[in-house]
Amino acid sequence: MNILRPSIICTVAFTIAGLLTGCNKPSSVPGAGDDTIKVGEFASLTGSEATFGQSSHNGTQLAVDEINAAGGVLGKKIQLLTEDDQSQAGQSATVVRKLISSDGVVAILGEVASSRSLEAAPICQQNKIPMISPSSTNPRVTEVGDFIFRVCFIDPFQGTVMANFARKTLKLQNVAVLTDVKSDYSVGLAKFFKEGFTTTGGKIAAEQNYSGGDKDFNAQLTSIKAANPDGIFVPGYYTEVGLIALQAKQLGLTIPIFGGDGWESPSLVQIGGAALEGDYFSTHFSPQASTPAVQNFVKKYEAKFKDAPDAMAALGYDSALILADAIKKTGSTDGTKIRDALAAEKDFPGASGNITIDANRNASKPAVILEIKNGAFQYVQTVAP
Amino acid sequence: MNFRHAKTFLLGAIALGFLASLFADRINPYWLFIFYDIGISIVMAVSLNLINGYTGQFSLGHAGFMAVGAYSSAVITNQFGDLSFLAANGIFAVALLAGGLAAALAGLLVGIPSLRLRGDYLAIVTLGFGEIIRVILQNMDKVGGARGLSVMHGWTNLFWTFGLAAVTVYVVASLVNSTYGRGFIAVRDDEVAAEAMGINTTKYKVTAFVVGAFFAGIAGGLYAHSKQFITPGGFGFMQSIAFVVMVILGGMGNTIGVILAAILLTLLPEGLRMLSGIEHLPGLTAERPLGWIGDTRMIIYSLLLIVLMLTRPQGLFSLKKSSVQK
Amino acid sequence: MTEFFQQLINGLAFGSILALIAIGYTMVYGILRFINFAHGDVFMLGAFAGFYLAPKIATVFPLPSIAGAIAVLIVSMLICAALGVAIERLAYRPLRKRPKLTVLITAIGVSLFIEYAGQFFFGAAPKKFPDILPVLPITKIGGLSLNSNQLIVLAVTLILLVALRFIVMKTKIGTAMRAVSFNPEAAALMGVNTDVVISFTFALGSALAAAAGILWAVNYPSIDPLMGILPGLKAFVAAVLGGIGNLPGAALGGLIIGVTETLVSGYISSTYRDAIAFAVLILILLVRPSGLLGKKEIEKV
Amino acid sequence: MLEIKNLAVSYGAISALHGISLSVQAGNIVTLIGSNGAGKTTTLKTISGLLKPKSGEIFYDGKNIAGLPPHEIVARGLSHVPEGRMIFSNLTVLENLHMGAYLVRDKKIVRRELEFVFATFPRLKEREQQIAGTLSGGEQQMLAIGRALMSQPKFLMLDEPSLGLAPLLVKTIFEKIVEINRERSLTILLVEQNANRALEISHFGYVLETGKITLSGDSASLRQNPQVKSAYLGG
Amino acid sequence: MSALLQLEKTTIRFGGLTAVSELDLQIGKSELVGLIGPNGAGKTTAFNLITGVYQPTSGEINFDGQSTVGCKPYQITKRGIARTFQNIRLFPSLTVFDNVRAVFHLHLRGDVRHALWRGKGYHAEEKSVADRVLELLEIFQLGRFRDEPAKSLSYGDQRRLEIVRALAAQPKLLLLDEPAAGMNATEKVELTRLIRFIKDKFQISILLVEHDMKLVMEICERIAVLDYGVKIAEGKPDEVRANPKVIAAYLGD
Repeated sequence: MNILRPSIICTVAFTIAGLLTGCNKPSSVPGAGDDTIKVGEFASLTGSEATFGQSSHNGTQLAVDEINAAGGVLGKKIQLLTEDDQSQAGQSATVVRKLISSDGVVAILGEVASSRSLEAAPICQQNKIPMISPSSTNPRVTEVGDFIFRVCFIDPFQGTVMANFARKTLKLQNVAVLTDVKSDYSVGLAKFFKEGFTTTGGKIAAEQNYSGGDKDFNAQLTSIKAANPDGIFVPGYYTEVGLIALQAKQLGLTIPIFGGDGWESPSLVQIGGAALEGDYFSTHFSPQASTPAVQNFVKKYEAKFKDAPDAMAALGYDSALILADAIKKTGSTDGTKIRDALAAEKDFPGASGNITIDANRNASKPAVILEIKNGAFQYVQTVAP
Repeated sequence: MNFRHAKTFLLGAIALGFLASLFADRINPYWLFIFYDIGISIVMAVSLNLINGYTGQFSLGHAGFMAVGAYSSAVITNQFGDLSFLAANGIFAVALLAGGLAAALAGLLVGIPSLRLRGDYLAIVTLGFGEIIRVILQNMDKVGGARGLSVMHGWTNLFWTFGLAAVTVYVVASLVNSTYGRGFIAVRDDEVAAEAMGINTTKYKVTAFVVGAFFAGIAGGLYAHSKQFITPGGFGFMQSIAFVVMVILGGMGNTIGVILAAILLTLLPEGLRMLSGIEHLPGLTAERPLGWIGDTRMIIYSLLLIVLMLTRPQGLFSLKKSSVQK
Repeated sequence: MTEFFQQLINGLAFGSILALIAIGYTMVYGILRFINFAHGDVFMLGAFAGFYLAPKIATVFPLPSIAGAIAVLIVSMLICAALGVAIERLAYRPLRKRPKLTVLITAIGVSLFIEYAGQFFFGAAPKKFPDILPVLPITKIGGLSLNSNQLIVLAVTLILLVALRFIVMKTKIGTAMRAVSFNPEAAALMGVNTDVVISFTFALGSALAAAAGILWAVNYPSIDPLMGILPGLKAFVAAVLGGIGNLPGAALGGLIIGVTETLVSGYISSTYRDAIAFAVLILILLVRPSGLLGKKEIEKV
Repeated sequence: MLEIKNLAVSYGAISALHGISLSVQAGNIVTLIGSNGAGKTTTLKTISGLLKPKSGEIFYDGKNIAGLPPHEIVARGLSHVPEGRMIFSNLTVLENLHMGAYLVRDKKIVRRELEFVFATFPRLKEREQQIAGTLSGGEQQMLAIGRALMSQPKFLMLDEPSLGLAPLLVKTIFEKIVEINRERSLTILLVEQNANRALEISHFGYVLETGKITLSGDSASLRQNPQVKSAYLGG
Repeated sequence: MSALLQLEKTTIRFGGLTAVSELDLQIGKSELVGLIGPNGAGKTTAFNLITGVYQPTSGEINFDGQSTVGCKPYQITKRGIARTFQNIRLFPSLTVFDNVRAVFHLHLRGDVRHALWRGKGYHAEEKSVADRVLELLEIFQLGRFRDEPAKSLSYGDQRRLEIVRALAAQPKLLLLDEPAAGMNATEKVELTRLIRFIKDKFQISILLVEHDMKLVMEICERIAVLDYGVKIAEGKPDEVRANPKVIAAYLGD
């Protein structure tokens, strides 16, 4: 008799489905007739990457609150619908479909992790809903189609920036690379750094790997020490970098460690402490930068969340701001029109620097290199794209 | 119900799936893809039930087989560009089959230690195999490594998901409900006695693993062509455990219960999501009175799981009669 | 050679923490025959207990200090012991007579609950674990960098293992634990209150997990609500490797996993580090199907 | 000493005992005979608290002990040697005996009891440090009885002490039971398949059939009862 | 006449312990042989050697003219040796009917493909299996329990079902391991009748391990006595009963 059941279940399911399609039709005209403009956000609010997802979400929420406090866009308030994808593969496709087809959002913001952005991007593209990723740096994300944007720079740019910095400013010859193989971001950034570093005559002395979530890096660091490099490139997230720096110092490794924007977070120095002194990383903005956009953001974020913002928060904030700006400019909530407006954004003053959307829908903006000095981030130099 | 008509039901279910797929574009895509998830969960849970429920071998690596199927089929279909309706479905069928076979091969590999190991030891080894598969994929640059693999074609549809779910149920139920298949349950009930009664326990255990893995591979293919993007991290041991939960909540060795549990557990998080999205409640004017559910959705989910097990430990849908039906 | 010894010390320090967690798995398994999936999360709670307690304890014993560190350790152990007992009573005891798989699912539920609730209440971002131990300068012996934390981890683990062995082998409740693990019904007929013994086992296992959590946090001072998953999984592997239900086996398994992982990722490739523990496990189980020290259960036919 | 009134026990929906009543006088050996599945073991397990009764009362020394947990019942002086012996095969013989004295706090008493057990079963003394699992079946049975004696019981329940033992050993075990009963004036409730032997050494007997007491009387008369003879004595 | 089963100097050691030592034993066609001895004498071990659960350390076991050494239990069962267990080992969650049916896979012509395709041949075969199972159950008065799970049967019925299940393998030799354990006098009389009936109706050989001397003496044609793994006596029931070695080791006075 259990053969019979699936067919019954199918029948019932399809009946329900039929009903659902009926119910959902009215809202499928994006944002129309309402006094709000619905914007969807998908983020890893729980699960293994929740710390990044929550930061990014905080930034986004801050921007939306700010916009609404200033009277909203096109005379309407922005309603931010946030869905959690639990840092799980497969979930972002589901939630983005829900946001688009059940909630009828006009645009999508998200995700931090490139793999989850890549899952959602084809859906947004098919539905002609613009999607802005705050901080997915993998080049493939925006290659999905002309509705997919991002407000961060991409791995090849950042990789090259750090390679040049290591070669020219730090004058390094032999560098070890310690990659988080679980993270697409880390793997991508490592790849472009290695390319950049070797083409300028540097040598990769050792390559070691870890998995995000690891806490013990002694084995890798001991091997790195044995290879005797003059610097270590760690294209990872701050969640591990602090511990890596600590353990490196404990093993007697005194060479500089440097990495990318994944480092940027107040927790980095809290955990790594003195072990990080004299280390470098590239990122989007310097909190000391005097631009009003940056100052305004840092002040408001600290007031609201009682914590200093990290890069993910700044990018989340910018993704919402630039979307609102595009909607304002085009005067419409139509997906295609928003897309066109986004593609035309130039020198938009964001918390993560001035953003210009290039032909490939990536943010073209300068990278800032910071040094960790006396437990704070010190500005070193700006590298234009 | 007389099992004699099994084949009729199978064909009926497939035909129905086909009919439904013709109307797919009238279904809200969000729900449509949830149906795909349900179909995939059914294939996974029912095939795992053959290993865990009927044969009594405790496998914690089912998502690993799914990964093998997902990657194999995706690598095949990614070789092709846009195809006509018929060609696309033809290629898809071949790719799914290939994914299933690749996973079955992996199942054979895992099945071999099952000959020597029992209970928790077997469980941890299957878990280990699942993790090893994940780590290998993570380091295979050809399929994108940790960066994941984009699957070009979204060929999964209602016909394939529910047709294959029906086939899985048919195969597992047919296997078990035959004189030959009573051997599976005999192995579960008492391995020593089964061996003494002339049942080649080795063959049965390996068969269960191979058949179970085959369908997990097919489910992987369906998954890959529904999500269109796969990463090794999506097939970790927490995923395997999610399927084990379905089997146990449905009642070990109870196919109907397991199907219902697969549906329930796929819908539950979405249901909580919907609740939190309700904007107005009668009598309340607050904008999202249930918004807190959104923040605590997974806490509620895990609490529900505990409460369900405490109140219905024999499985949610276990029937009074023996869990093994005639 | 220096590098090798350095790696060996790294591996032993890492492995001894795994051993402490593995013992909790093995003790619960020995007595109830089920895998307490939430054990890794109790380990996490141990570290967080230390995190929230340290400022309070600092008002009595200034931190960092040895007395303060011991106080943090003991109080966290007590808190987690109570938590372990509570988990057993609420989630596992009602299912005592049910198939072990049912309890396993409940344990998974408890594990998810602790993880999600942890993310909700503690926040997902990693926190800096306070310095509770005075940091000694790094000693160098012939190129070897000996860091005081690693040595302390080794020493504390050793002390706890000896204490545990004494409790299990020499005390009355220890004998009762062994009796209950062999046959709860017969133990009850001897006048043993099995519920008390089971609670005690959970208390002991959870206290060790808490100690592991504190040692871990001292050594790797970044804690987050999901920090228990990976060490929990590896400790579980270690427990099975040593022969689940066998206390020295769990300790041995922890050390083996720690050392092999470190050596293989140091010398062969760190790429496959996560897979190594499992590969070692599968190889050993194929040769010894009941683990290294596990007794082969000859089934009476 | 022990008085059971209308005791009913069930396993889920299946009823195992439908209201039995029996009493055991101090100093007596009382035997409970009946076919397999009649409820003999269930009766003992319910008295010792391993099973919870559905209804009915168990009076021991005038107090109702029905439904108390096993450890409290042991504390009152009832000891149960379970079917299949259930010794702790992972512990040594000595540790097994010490487990028997789990509730005895006075070390002196433990030592005294230990001497008595060793005197009764000299074989156990020889094997003091041996892991109990390596003992032979007969020795294990001795250990099980010795272990039960360590708790200083006033009332001893024995479940099938002769099960699976060779005829030679069965004889020894029964002799020891009589010896213990006489020397320690211990009240004994005996469940036995070997009805012949059991009735030989006991003072009083009950016949249990599918959860009901069908016959009772002093052992001598039961042995003469034609019904008992044909059903249980193979006469 | 060549014996159906022949053990020649069969020995098995576990670590240092010799559980069965140089055992010689023969069972002829349609013969009913008893194997007795004190606990731990090696009777069940001998059973496990014959059925392939253990492999002999040295010595030979021949069944029906061929060695069984190195064969797995299921292969030996296929060749015609079926057994029951000291502590009943049914398939507890399967019904009475299915307990017996599971064994019938030995006599199936089709395999997995058959079960999956469910063609005409499959249904015909399943029908004939069902008929044969029911016939067997009826012979042993278990027909009315056919749809009950085996675990819900009474002790005596479970014992009987285990024997029926063994017979479903259509053995030439049936091994019964303490079938009377836990039975009262009436049930033992019943069992005696049942064993005789099986031997006559199915024309098979039976090897019986049993403690109940009355039962063993009554039905066995020949008895072998084991003590500490060594055969100390063999012969007709009366000879064995009178053997002083047997009295000393086992029977007592």
